[in-house]
Amino acid sequence: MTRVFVSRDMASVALGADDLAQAFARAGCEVVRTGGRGLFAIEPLVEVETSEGRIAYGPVGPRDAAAVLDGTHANRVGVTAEHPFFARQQRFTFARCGVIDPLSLADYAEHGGWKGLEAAFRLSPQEVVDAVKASGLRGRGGAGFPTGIKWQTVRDAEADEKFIVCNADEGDSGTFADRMLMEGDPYCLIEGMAIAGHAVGAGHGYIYIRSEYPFAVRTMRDAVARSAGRIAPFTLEVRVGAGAYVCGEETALLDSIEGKRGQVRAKPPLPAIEGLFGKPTVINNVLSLAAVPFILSEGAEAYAEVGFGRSRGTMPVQIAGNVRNGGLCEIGFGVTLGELVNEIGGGTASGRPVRAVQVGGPLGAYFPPAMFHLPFDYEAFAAAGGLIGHAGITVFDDTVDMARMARFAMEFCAVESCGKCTPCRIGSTRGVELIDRIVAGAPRGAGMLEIMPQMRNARTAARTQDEEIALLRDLCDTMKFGSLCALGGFTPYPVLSALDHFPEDFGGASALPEAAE
Amino acid sequence: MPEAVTKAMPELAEIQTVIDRFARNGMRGALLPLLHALQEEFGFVDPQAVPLIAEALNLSRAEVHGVVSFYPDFREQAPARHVVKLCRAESCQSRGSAAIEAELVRRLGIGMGDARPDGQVALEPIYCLGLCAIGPNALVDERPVAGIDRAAVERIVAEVTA
Amino acid sequence: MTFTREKDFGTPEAMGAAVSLTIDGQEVSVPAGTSIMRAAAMVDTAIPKLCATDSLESFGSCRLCLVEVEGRSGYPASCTTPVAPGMAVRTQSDRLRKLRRGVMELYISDHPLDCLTCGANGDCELQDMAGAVGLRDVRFGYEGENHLEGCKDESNPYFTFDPTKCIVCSRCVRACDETQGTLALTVDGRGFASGISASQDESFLSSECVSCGACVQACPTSALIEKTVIEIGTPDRAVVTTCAYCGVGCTFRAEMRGEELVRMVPWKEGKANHGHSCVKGRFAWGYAQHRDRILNPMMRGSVDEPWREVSWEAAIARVASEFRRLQKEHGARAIGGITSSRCTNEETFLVQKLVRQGFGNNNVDTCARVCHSPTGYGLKTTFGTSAGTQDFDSVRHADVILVIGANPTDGHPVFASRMKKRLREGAKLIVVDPRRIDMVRSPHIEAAFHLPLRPGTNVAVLTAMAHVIVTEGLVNETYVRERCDTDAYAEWAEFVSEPARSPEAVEDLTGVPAADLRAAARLYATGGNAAIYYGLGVTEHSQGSSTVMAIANLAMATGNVGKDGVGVNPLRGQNNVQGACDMGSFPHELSGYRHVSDSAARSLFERDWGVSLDPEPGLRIPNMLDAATDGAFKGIFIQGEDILQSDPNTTHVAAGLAAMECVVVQDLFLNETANYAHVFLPGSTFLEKDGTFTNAERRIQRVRKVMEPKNGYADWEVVQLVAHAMGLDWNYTHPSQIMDEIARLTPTFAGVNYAVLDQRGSLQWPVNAAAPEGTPTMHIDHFVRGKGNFVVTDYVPTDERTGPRFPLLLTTGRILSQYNVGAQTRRTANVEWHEEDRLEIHPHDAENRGIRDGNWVSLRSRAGETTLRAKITDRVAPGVVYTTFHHPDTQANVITTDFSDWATNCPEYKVTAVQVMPSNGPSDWQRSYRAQAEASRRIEPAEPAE
Amino acid sequence: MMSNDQRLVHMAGQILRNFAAQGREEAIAATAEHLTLFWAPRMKARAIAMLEEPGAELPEEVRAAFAALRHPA
Repeated sequence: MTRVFVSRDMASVALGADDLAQAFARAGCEVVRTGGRGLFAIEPLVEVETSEGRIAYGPVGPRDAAAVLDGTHANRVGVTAEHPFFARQQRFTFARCGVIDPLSLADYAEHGGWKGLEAAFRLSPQEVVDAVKASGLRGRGGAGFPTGIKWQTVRDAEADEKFIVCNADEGDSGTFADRMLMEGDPYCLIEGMAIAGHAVGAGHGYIYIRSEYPFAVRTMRDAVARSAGRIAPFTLEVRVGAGAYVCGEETALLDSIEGKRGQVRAKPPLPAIEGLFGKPTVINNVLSLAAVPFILSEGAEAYAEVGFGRSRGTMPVQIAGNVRNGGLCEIGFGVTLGELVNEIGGGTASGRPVRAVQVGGPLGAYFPPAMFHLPFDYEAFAAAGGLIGHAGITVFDDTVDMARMARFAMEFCAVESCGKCTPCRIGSTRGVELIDRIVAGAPRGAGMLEIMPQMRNARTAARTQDEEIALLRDLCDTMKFGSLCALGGFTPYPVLSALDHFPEDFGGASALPEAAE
Repeated sequence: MPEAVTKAMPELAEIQTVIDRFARNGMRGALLPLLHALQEEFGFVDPQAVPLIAEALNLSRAEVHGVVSFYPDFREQAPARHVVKLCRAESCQSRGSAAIEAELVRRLGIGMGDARPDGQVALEPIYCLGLCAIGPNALVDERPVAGIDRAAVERIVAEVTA
Repeated sequence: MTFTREKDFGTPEAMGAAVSLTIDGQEVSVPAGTSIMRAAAMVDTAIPKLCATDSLESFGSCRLCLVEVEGRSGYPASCTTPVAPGMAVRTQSDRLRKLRRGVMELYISDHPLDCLTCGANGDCELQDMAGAVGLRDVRFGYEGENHLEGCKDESNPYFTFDPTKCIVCSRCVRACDETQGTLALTVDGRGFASGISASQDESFLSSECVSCGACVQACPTSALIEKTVIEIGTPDRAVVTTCAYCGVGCTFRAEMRGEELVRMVPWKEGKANHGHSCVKGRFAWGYAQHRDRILNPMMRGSVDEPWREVSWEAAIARVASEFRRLQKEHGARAIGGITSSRCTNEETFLVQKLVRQGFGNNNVDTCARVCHSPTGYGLKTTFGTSAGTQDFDSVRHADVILVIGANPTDGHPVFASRMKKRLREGAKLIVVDPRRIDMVRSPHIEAAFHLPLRPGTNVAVLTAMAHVIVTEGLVNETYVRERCDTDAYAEWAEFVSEPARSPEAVEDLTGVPAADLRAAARLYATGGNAAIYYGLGVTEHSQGSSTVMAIANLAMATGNVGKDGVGVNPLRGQNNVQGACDMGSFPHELSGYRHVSDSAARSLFERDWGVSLDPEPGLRIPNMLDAATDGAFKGIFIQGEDILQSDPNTTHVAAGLAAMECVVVQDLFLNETANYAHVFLPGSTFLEKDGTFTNAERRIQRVRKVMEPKNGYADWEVVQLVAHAMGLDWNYTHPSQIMDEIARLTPTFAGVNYAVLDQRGSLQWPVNAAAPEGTPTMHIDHFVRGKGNFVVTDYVPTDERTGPRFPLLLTTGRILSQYNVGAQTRRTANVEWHEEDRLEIHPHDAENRGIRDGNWVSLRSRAGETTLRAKITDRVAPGVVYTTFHHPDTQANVITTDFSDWATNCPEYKVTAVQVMPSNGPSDWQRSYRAQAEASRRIEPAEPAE
Repeated sequence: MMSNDQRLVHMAGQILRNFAAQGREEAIAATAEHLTLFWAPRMKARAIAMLEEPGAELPEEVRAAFAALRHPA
């Protein structure tokens, strides 16, 4: 019986992979459902097991089964790993994703699974922490804080109870690596968490997954149940978010697990000292934790060898939006933005010129092609007024209206603000109103109140467009430096970068003539 | 409608049954899982359930209300029979979701965030499904749909208004 | 004292080792853990703030308090950033000014602009901060999205909530969570739509709010504001004084505008309450101005006549001549007096002095007779002194808290909040109570064990706990050996070890499952610092004194006396119960708990007062009433006490009073006892006089005159007038002189005087040469009596028994919003929470009798019958019913019997066998009583002035 | 309802019962001491008087305790 492999990843399913799988089953094949390979342009994808390895076809539909099975289908990709999109990659974390049946413990073990955990158990907890430190692994959630140092803090904290929390509340548009890993290789994350538990002395862990990822929730729950014996006495629990983006902020996430409103806590205390239920807590992103089994099984040096500057190892970059070869590209730090967008991504899907890319989700800056020389590296992006964030790149072609995108950034902040701090709570709403006026070219005149004779101190003259833009910059300043967390604090990045790099979209803001009067 | 009506007023005893499952298992921070369970069972979190939840988890009613009102997922009214959640985030915008949104609004005759008065269908915003290179994307009654074009809009509208 | 706002340091005090840093170049040294904001405030550098206040944990939401720290990027919030050694902080710079102004611009873009007509004008932090940051322009304008459409909630009788004025700083929510522990408030929604919600977006009155006022106090704007401030205006002066409600003894700033009291605000420096309050002390002071207050003396020939208003001179002369006449005709011991636990120490001292020096006998008693007299007996016998062992702050260090026969959330709410805070931090709780009180389970509080015993079986339960502790080897033997009388211990240990005292043996009797009792005993003995708090559910039994001693035995056996976090702590009912007892109000004791037969003590007084004192104990209240019905007791002076309503077996009390020839009542109102009075002397409120109260932690605190007495004289002055009329040579011109006399004559008060009290705020007795600053914790190195005395506490059942005619057990208690017999609280808007007493009855018992919720029922005992409405609830066990005693219409004490504590005659309020049946309305007794009460309240105006 | 005399006897009996665990003689002595310390002269006088009254129904231990009282001043 021919074995074929069809992804069960949510993206593949959204593109029709379930129908495809059924068609092959009807054609008498043994269908193995894997995770996603990570290149959407060739989805729905089917791989046929042959003596030369797995031969991929895609995109293909349910009616293409016969042609695929007799090898005549036009969309023959060949050996999947040899596809140029994959050939350049260094898959440390995503090595198994798309290859194995995500829930098969046998598959996982056959493909190098649990080796990291076994290695960890042979080491003392401190040695495990030291290995993670030596690997140079930095938090993949966006802040880039060294993971080993965080673990050390938790390890050193005295407490009757500690926790490992996985932040799987990946809400940034343009990112999907966490989702793919959880759907495609859940045991890898579980193994990483178990290693963390061993290293810091935590007995229980939580995986907090956003509710927008129902497939990941199901897969992780199933995987946690099946692997319980393998990671005992460490235990794990899946918790599901409820539509609040801000819960991706680590302290809001902890409050949410505790059953509270997902409001951001002031730091200090750090979660590593006083985290979940007031106990020392490792809170790491999915990709950080999933990188750990490789570090333990292959050695810290193998991981640290790759990379650029202080950014060591690989980064699963997600190329998204209006792009031809959208997908997941795990690659060492240092690759340039231009290489990612144009060479690996293949330019826009629409075929029109790239006008802007947003790096790092809704709180990331917009960059024009003029900045495509930037190397993918935490420090380089920070220096350029942006951030890598969760390494999502959203590509826009030249039809994009950047003032509209700036407005959207403020709107998104207003929609998702937890409401705790003032700059974010009120500032985002004022930002939307202000950009609307700027875009309409209709600066604010004196309001009903301001023109009342009683209001002696109020200015009655209308504002100028310049003044409105200056106010927008001041508002961004207040939000950036005044906000409690990154939601309010980073919303100015997309707004200001749009304003800086694309002033022409803000109604002639680039060359403001003096008011005529 | 009869179904929607019964759904709109789940018996308190039924609510209590669901609550008891959580109150008994001693789960820490059980409020969100419990609210999810209630919503899964009844489609929404009835405000009448709040005192029962508060009692079971030893919280104040205010706390439970604060949590229910914080999270967009939790509804206090029965949902429409069909729900289309269209992604409004940047990646989908870069692939033309604004036009798709306008089309859906026009074809369904309701605004974004609204439900049709007869309870047949609601159009809700969602921010990112993690399918960011194949948008515009939506969840149609929890089923993911990618690459929505005008033809897909027709199919979706037909499905949810049938 | 002029009006100054209390300094707000922004964040709570920290306790760490000293850390040095500079703030704007100024060197400062503060405890580690202190926030930058607090450190700055300590050197009088005010950093702008809105969400921070030093009564609440830092929150970091307003973002006005940003500062610059050398070597750190960004602008950390000074409220949430702790100091670090060598840190260099700048609180002012152009950048900071710009950022703060930017934040303020946002606030004001969504705020009404009606400052001048706003209730908080001049007392608004938002207004202050707009000034402080130099806001001059709101460039966003005022026409963006806003919250100006919100509706004002005026449901609470004392304060309003105006959401349009709300800046969503969450101070109210945090105050409700952290300070009060009710968690009645939340933020509704999120983002720009965030708003404050009481419970499920309800009116404050219908929500879980208990109206403690913490939210109002925390609010920086007028979103939450006292209605009196809106009506009267902001205060212009403040006087610090002590609350006259329960035994917690909260200190308040009475904030005045001219001669009008605007509001009572809990004082942050108050050592008992640390700035917290409850609905009574905070808001229910309106009775002081109530139209029912009697402001002129009145007399009448017989109790059937209407009252006649007379001059002070006439009234005082009548009292003196009548008392002298009665003594002449019936002997020196034919009259007596009752002091009040609501009056000041000085006033109480004077009343007992009047009796001892002036009447020449020891017939003085106090309302503590009916509440905590067993505490006096029990703790004196075991420890050597009649008072609780700890201060309230001690609860911060308790690991196990045992609450028995007390309902702190209702009776002692401000202390309950402290206790709940400690429980939320992880301390374990054991509740021994027939009723499922709120402490058993309420948001975030859950007792590890609730032992729902049958009323009247305290001793059996406590002795069974002792049985477990002794037989399972959990006794702290070192402590017992070093600190206690080992012979007494051995005898006691043998007694409690007998199988008959085991939890299993008494299970049927007490109704407490043996396994729970054993586990609770183990927890108490082994859970770390264990503290016992108890109330009238312990004392008001025929075994009240035994129960107190059983408690003391447990504490000694486990080594839980003599340090922080442990102890035996009676929660005193009234504001000055402790003080009234300290002042020698009992017929057998002189001030400082010295028996009248102690000739050395007596001679001290005799020298000072120039008389010889009776060495024989006088009559207790019930004995006085008995003697009256025998015709041997003829006259009584009752100050601030309503024995007809508060004492048991009302018909017996009425008979006793009716048999006397001269009943003098001094009170604010024509109370129930006054129905039997011949002379009525108007009393003054705590706002109208100087003096001191002593709270449940032995803390002596000043009561300060806020306004002139409306009746013309403070109560101590009235007693002095009576003394003069009886020929005594008293020359007090100020209560401080009375305190000086108390100090002179009472060793435990030796170091107390007003100057020290004013300087230190308060003092816990003993205050003497050995402890000039007072004694927060007692019995540290040794017990006051030397060795701790274990007392065998045999369980002797009450004579009150259930049977076919009276199958249920009634127990009584109180409720948060009302106080004692309700004389004060019923004359305030607090009645909105509790307008009548209701009978709690278990669903099974109600079902058996065909009673539905809200039905009128008759409640009958061997002593009498009353009617009230039923409340069906499983808070009480089957076979037990419960009611409060706040309303004279109900007269719960018609039902209670005259059984009492064996050692002190403290009435057995907590156990009465009753029957409950459906009823149509008031009982005959209630009807006739009401008619008589109305008749006896007729007042004829004073004779026209000549 | 008890008469005042009955009440005195009842109270004394109650005190006796609470000291009973110490043994009969000790209980009587302790009760007598308690009455000495806490009862008013009038009550003590009445108790002593009852010892002589043929109609008074005094349980044996109460009688013993009353008998141990000294006449107050």
